[in-house]
Amino acid sequence: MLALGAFALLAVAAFAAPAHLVEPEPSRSFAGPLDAWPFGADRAGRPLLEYAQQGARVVLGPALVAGCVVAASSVAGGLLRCVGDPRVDAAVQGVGEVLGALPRMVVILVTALLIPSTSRGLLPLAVAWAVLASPGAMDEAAAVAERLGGARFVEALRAHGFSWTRIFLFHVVALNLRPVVVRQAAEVVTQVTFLELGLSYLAVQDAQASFTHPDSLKSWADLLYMGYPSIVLDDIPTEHALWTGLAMVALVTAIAKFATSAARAR
Amino acid sequence: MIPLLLAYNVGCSGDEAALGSVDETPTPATSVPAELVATSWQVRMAKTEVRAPFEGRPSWVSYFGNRRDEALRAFKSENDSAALARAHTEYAAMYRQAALLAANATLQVYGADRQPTDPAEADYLLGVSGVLASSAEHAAKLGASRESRAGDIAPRDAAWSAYVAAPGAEAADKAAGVDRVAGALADLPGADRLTLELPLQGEPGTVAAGDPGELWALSRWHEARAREADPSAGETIDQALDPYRLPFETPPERGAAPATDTWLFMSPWSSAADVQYVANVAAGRDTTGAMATASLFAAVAQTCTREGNRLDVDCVVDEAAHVGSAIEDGMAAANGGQPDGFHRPFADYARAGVLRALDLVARARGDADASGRLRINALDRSLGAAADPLFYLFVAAWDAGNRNTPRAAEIVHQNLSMLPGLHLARAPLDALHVRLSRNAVPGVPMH
Amino acid sequence: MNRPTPGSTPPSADRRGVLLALGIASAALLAGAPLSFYEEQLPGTLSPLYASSMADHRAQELVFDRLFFHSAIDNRMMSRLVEKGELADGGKSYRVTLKPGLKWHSGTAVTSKDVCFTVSAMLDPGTTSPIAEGYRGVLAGCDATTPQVATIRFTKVFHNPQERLMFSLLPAEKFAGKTAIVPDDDFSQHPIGSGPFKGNKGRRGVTFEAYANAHHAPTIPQMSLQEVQDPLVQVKTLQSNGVQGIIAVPPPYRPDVSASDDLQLKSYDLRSWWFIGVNTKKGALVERKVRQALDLVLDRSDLRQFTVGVKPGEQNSPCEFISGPFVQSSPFYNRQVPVKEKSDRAAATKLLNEAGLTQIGGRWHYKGTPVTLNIGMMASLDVEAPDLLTQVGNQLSAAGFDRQESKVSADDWARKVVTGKASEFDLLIGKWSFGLVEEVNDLFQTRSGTTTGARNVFNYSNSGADQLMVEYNQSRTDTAAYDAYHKLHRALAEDLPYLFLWKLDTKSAWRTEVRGNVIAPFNYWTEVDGWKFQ
Amino acid sequence: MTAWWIRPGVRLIAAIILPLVVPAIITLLIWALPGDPAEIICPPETCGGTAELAARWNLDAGAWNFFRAWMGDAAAGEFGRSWRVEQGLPVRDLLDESIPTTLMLVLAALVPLVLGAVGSATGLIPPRADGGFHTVGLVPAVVFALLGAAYVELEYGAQSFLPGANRLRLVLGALVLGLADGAFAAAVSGVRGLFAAERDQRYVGIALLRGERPLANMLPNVAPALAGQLRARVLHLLSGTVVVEVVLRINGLGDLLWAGTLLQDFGVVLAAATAFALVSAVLLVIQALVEIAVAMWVRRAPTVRDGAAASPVVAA
Repeated sequence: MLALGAFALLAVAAFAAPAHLVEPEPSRSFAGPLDAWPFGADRAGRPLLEYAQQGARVVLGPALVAGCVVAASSVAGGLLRCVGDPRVDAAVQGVGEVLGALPRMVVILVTALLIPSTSRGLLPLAVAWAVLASPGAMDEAAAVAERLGGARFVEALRAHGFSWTRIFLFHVVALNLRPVVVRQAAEVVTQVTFLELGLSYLAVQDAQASFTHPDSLKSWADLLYMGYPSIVLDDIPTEHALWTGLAMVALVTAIAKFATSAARAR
Repeated sequence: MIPLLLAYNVGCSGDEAALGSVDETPTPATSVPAELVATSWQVRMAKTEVRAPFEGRPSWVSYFGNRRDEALRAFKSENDSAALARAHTEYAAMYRQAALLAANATLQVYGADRQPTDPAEADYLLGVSGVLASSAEHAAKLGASRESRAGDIAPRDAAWSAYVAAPGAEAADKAAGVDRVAGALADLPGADRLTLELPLQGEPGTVAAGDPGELWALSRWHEARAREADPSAGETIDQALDPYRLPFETPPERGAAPATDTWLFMSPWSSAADVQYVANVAAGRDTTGAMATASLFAAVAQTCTREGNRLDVDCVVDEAAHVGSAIEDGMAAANGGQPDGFHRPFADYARAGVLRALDLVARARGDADASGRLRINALDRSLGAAADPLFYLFVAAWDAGNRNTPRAAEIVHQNLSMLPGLHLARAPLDALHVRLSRNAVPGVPMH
Repeated sequence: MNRPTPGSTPPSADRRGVLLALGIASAALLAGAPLSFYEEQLPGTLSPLYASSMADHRAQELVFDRLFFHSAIDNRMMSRLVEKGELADGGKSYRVTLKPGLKWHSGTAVTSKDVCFTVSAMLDPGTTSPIAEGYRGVLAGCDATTPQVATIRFTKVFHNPQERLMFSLLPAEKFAGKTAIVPDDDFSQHPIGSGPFKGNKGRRGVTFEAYANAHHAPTIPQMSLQEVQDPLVQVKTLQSNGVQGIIAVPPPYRPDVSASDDLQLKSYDLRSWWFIGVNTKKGALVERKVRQALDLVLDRSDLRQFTVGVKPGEQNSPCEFISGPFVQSSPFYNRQVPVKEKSDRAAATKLLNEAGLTQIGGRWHYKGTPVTLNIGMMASLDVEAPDLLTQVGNQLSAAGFDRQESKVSADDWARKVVTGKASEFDLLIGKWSFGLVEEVNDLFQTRSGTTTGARNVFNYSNSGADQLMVEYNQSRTDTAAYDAYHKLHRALAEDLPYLFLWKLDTKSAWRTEVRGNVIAPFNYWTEVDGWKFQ
Repeated sequence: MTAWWIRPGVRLIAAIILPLVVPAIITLLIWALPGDPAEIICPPETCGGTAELAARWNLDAGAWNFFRAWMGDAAAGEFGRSWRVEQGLPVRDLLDESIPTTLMLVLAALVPLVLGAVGSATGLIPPRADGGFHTVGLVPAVVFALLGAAYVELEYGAQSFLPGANRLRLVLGALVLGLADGAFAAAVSGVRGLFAAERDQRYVGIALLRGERPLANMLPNVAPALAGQLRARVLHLLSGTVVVEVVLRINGLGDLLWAGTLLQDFGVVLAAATAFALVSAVLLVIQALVEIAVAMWVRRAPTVRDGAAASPVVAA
């Protein structure tokens, strides 16, 4: 329930995100959370709530897609192991080894630069990240399937008269692969969020166009970049921006954690 | 909180948060004796009773914001004849620098870089510029435009030729047409003066030209108004003008003239002795040794003089910073140990003043390099309230002579509204800038 | 002696520890430490032929001597290398006699062979450098008659030959006589010059070691150039004496610097003006009335206040509005063309209707489709005017235009925007900086090959404007040139290939322990010999 | 039961082809980027030598030709000079400086991870602590790196790139890599889950009954999975070095890759990417060797004799 609740919160935020920030209001420059509910305001007096919403909009869609890609490949890995054909296993493992060994950030960086600057977004990078993370997920799912007994488990259920679809979808996936698939997907959702923060900040630091979102949207990295000086330097009134950014990241991680434990509970 | 002080906070930076934070660190050792620092108007005026005559008056608030045109009118409405005389004198000095700027630019564009298509009347302009800048070679060109049919060049040429024949202050005024300047006390004539459209030779079109003589006329008009406003301050007016006289002027012989607080308040010179010292040096009389005990600037000059009577620029820059801090601390002490918001902007006047005075000393001693370096350091110190438009025009005239038009053009542009008639100086400066820019290596715009 | 290590503003109690530690660390650093300063970016190369940014030009000024240069004090034409220079064979060449005893940083003597090597290198087609390309129209060759005397030949008679010889001198010995100099030569990293400092480029900064020479006696033993992106950290490190200078302080941080007794703002003469380029070949922007309407929609006063931080009516502000492609103090600026400081929505709406646009649901439509403006901005401008892209977008959206915003990296700007290949954009916010020469033909003349319009952002083409620019080029008198550019200013203010914004001064910040720091326009370090720092 | 040698065999083959596949893929991807470095340095609109520069840098004959030439030179240890990142500096010097730095950074970051893994395997770290690690893992590496960078800059100011400050940057980088982005939390919970699952196996129960220590029994069986997890962690750290090195300004492989990619300095990008690929290949080989060693050990282990002798304990 907690996972759904947190996810709903994030989805509403993303859905309600404005296409552009509101007009500046100098009188509320760097207003605290009490003055500019709920998170305070930035230098130009615009509410940080809009930063959080736009950040959610940037991250949510692509992170979920990446999670689904990894979940699908994880299920595929488990089912293929249940098929029990050594040639298939070897092939899957071979492709997995090469993909898994590719320096992930290398591929992400070059992919990021390939996309023309006016149509950049997080989705292609998230999918690329998911594809690179798939071999690990397939390995783990295959290990679980192996422990089940692999092909012998399927033959036993066939002997009981169950149909192929019921065996694979219900018994193998729903009952046994579910925890590992959900955990893998949740982990990738978190990793994609951290990837977006990293790339957004690097773009700000090196005076580049953003890689992960159109420049009219703000990312949670903008909140963190606005807030971090308040820790190291004195009389910088931006602590509320740092805590807002960390709260958003915490929300995503909480969703992942709750989803993982929910999948393992039953 | 005294209204005037409030005004300072708002006036000087327009942003409360940006006002200088008060420095608690102890006073550094400065070579300038404390008693000299105590004679400065800043320290004396730290006491409320000394500052009272100047408090809460819109005139001095405008002056603090360097809106000299508003200050001039405000002094008149407040019937402060002494301050009115000072304001007119400063306008006279500004117009003199504007005339020198126009003359220097004209000498460069129609003298050094003359081109065959330039108007014939350029000779007249060179002539007048040569007179004002004491360049006999160019002054000799007067008379060549006697038959010119362009505008009223011919009568002007005749008038200035008459001056050359029989030089004298009145002759120069007559040539420049001071009598044609209309206006009363606290007026600012000059906006109606038109640039001369002189036809090119052998090519279509005309070129706008500014007659430096007209700016000289405006300067002399303001000088006359100053004397009219306060007849008793004749010598003080002369003394205040000495650092800014044109090369062809011979400063009148006189003893040390008084300089009341009206003349010192918010001025770069910290005491009457300083004013006298600067006037002496500008007139070529290096009285550093004699006045080292009376004038703060002379004391600094003595401290920083090295063998060969040359000034050590770094020593002067250091001393300027120390004098500023010493004055701030003296003001705090005079205010019962309590530093106040306006102490720093007031001390900035002295920080710039030391550099400006020592620039004149270096120039009087023939050390052009030291003078140039001190002048640029003074320019960098003349910020906020200490951004004296008179000094900026002084630098612009020097830049025009050095063919450094970008900075001069910026200074002229900033002061157009405050100095009606300054557009006459902009004409030759623009001509020089266009000529230099078209002959330079084609620059590539950088993004 | 100067003030003890400063702690300018009394810190709050819980962070006093940090500042105290900094104070002690800085005091230790002061004794004999190098003079350190933050640049806008790290120089890409130390080879003068391949300078592409202002940071490159500034760093090279420390390492190399230019044959001739303008003094930063009184603008006189000077040379530290040439003892005597005279015109030769009727003004088509210039003979220079070098001063004796000049040495390269490698210790070998500077001779006329080096002068002629530098000229030959620039003329060699193998030297693939835009800077060398510029000199190929001016220089014809060079002959080293004696070790101290070289005669440089021009392509034609020039009125002021010294102005054409302001290039940096290169050492022939380092290239073993090979005149084709390529960008990735080792020279770019480990140059040998004859300037006041030996330069050594690292990945995180550049160190300069003083090199006493016959014509240089720098008093600062060592200088170190650092690159940090976050301006806030730069100003705080400067205040705590971690470094001694910042080359360019963005406007929002200047009050902090001018409020401190230990720092000094110094002017650095760079004539820069900002603009919004309009794609006159795309969609509704083809209509002149639409461009004029956009010009009226912009509220420049608000833009300036929310980004650069200058309040309306502030005196001597570093940011002054312009209505044409020149700074207001320039003689080429047409003062009859007024500046549009505030927006005028009513007039804009009228113009848009006249241009055939219709408003449906509050959004403007052109030929039935909603108008979406794709706005780009040079990414590095976000430091000087934070949020400008968003503010422009906000104002256009409030006026009824959909919009999309994106930043453009320096490489994309150089490769696509300046070369006219950024047609996917509708509007582009940028900035141009000029030295003494303010010629703008390169920006607005119809582009053809590399001869004209080489920096025409959206390949703007207007026969009337072209005619005026040709008139400027061919004018035989300054007046004709002057009038041509005045008419061009008015024509551009009406046709609006650019929505002109403002000019913005550049300011440097230095600690007061640094003295005699005279800053030269454009090249910055020309008078570095006179700089002092304990 | 598939043959035991298939899995390590596939890993060894992958390790061999990786250093060839990665540069090839990168070359194709980079070639697809619009424009090329020769145009940036010497734009045709303002400079006459674009074609000549492109020829000099082998950019004028297609991607395959460039790749072949580059691989040939690389095999001989000649990586050419940097075109734009450090214009004129041999790429070899950049690699010599960057590879050791990145390896030191990753190894230093591994220390907390290995300690965490051992702690969770041996039960020294109680499951209750996982929540705390997850909370710390919450903070993205970017934030810790930002704080570290600002602190070093303020602390050292002008000296912030001398050896002393660089050591501090490395330590901070290792801590950030090790703790942030959930790296430490994942290592601890991953190993704990692995051993928990293994502990449920029957043979462990039997070992307990025989009075043997469970860890000694489980270790050979979980060794391949442990090696797999360790390799995943290292790859995760390697990927994280790009962000951490750029923000903390550490002269490592990640920073070199980032700068090269941004400035389209093909020589630098290929060299950095190949170095990354080599490190990945080495990890693959290590994992394969561990699997082979375990498989050989299992095959040589004594067979369990018939029931009577097997369980003296039961008899007692």
